[in-house]
Amino acid sequence: MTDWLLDGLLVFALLATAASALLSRDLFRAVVVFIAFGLLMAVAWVRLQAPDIALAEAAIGAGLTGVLLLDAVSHLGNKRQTALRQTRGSHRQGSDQS
Amino acid sequence: MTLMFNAVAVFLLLTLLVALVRIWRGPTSSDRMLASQLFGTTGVALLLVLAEAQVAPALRDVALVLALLSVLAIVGFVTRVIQIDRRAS
Amino acid sequence: MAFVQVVQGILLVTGCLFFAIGTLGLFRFSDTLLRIHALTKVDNLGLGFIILALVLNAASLAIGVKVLLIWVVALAASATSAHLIARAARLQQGDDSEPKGSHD
Amino acid sequence: MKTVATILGRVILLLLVWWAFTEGDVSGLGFGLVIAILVAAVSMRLYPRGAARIRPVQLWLFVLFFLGRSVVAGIDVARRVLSPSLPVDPGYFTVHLTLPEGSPRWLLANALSLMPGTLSVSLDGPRLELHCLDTQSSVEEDVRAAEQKVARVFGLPLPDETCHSEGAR
Repeated sequence: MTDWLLDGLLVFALLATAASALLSRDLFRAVVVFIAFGLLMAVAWVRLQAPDIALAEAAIGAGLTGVLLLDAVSHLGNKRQTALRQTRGSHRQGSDQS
Repeated sequence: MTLMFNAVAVFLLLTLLVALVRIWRGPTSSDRMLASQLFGTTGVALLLVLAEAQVAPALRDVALVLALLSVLAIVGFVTRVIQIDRRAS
Repeated sequence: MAFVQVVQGILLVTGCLFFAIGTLGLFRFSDTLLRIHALTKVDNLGLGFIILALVLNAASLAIGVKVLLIWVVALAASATSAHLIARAARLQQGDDSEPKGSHD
Repeated sequence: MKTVATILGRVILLLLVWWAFTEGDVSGLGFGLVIAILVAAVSMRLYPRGAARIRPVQLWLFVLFFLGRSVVAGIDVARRVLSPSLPVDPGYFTVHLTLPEGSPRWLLANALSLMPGTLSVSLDGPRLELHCLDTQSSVEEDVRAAEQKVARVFGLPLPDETCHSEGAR
């Protein structure tokens, strides 16, 4: 009984986090939800009697992917801001010239 | 006793899920990063209880890795996204 | 034996209760720093109770010591991340409410 | 000679940790010995034995003090969360630490995060900024008590009681 409850809850949580990571508009929120998804995935591997894969998932999901994606988000944010500034600047220049 | 451990695991997963709603709604990015700390405590407790329930000693290693590496994501957040060092100077 | 199990049950339920209160605190508090307070202190107490129950259940001395060491690591990780997030939240708040470092 | 003793002590400590993490498995102990010696050698470079040494008895006293205080902290926050009126009065508080640079300060800052009513926000030189749940309570005395315990762990002279400190806001 509790086994079924645990597995059902886990499946629901995985689907919910996966869907919200895909559908989120805010990139940062998507990344955080993806980290949470990875950690829940580790618990799912545990339930599937695969502790070694759970170990790898916990290490990669929490450590590597988290840091890499956060780094990427901050770079994207900076890029986007400078790009915005540049397009605005070029617009202004263009309007000045015309 | 296994039933008890399983029930505790279900309860911990439930609190984790409810807390994820806060992470989803959290107005600032710091609120969102609390997710990592949350998994560092609740996730560790969940894995340790499951290790006892499923008689799988390897799960304790998973819990240890989770506790160690949950800080890593937060350090990444603090240094890359917020950039405390650059603003402090 | 039965006595140990009763104690274990009480410890587990207490731990679950504290985790529930920690989650409740996440929703009731309105400020990021207050939420960090709730998450750090209450959840660590819950983890402590659950780990005590597991230590009572440990099959050998080595496993008990291992679970305790995991607890120490989790405590250190929690304190460190609380400090870092609090600092980040403080910086963000400073950006919003106090434009030019007036808190110094 | 003292360096050898320090290395030996660290190797034995690391072997104990290895023994716990392999859950009492004897077959991996040889490999563990190699790793322990390597890690001890690296740790001698990273943390050379300095003037501030950890006193074992005082460390255990500090652990007991810390456990008691953190239980109080958890119950305190839980009480505040559960009471309908949500009795919190948050604010910042700045303390000037008398502890020396390095691990004593960090130990104090991290331990204060888990103690009742305080959360260390930033540690900048001797200035430790705390976020308090309740600015009415006696934060100052709590911090001083914890500071004394930490000083004893590292075998340092006790911080001056009459040292200056200032409250911010």
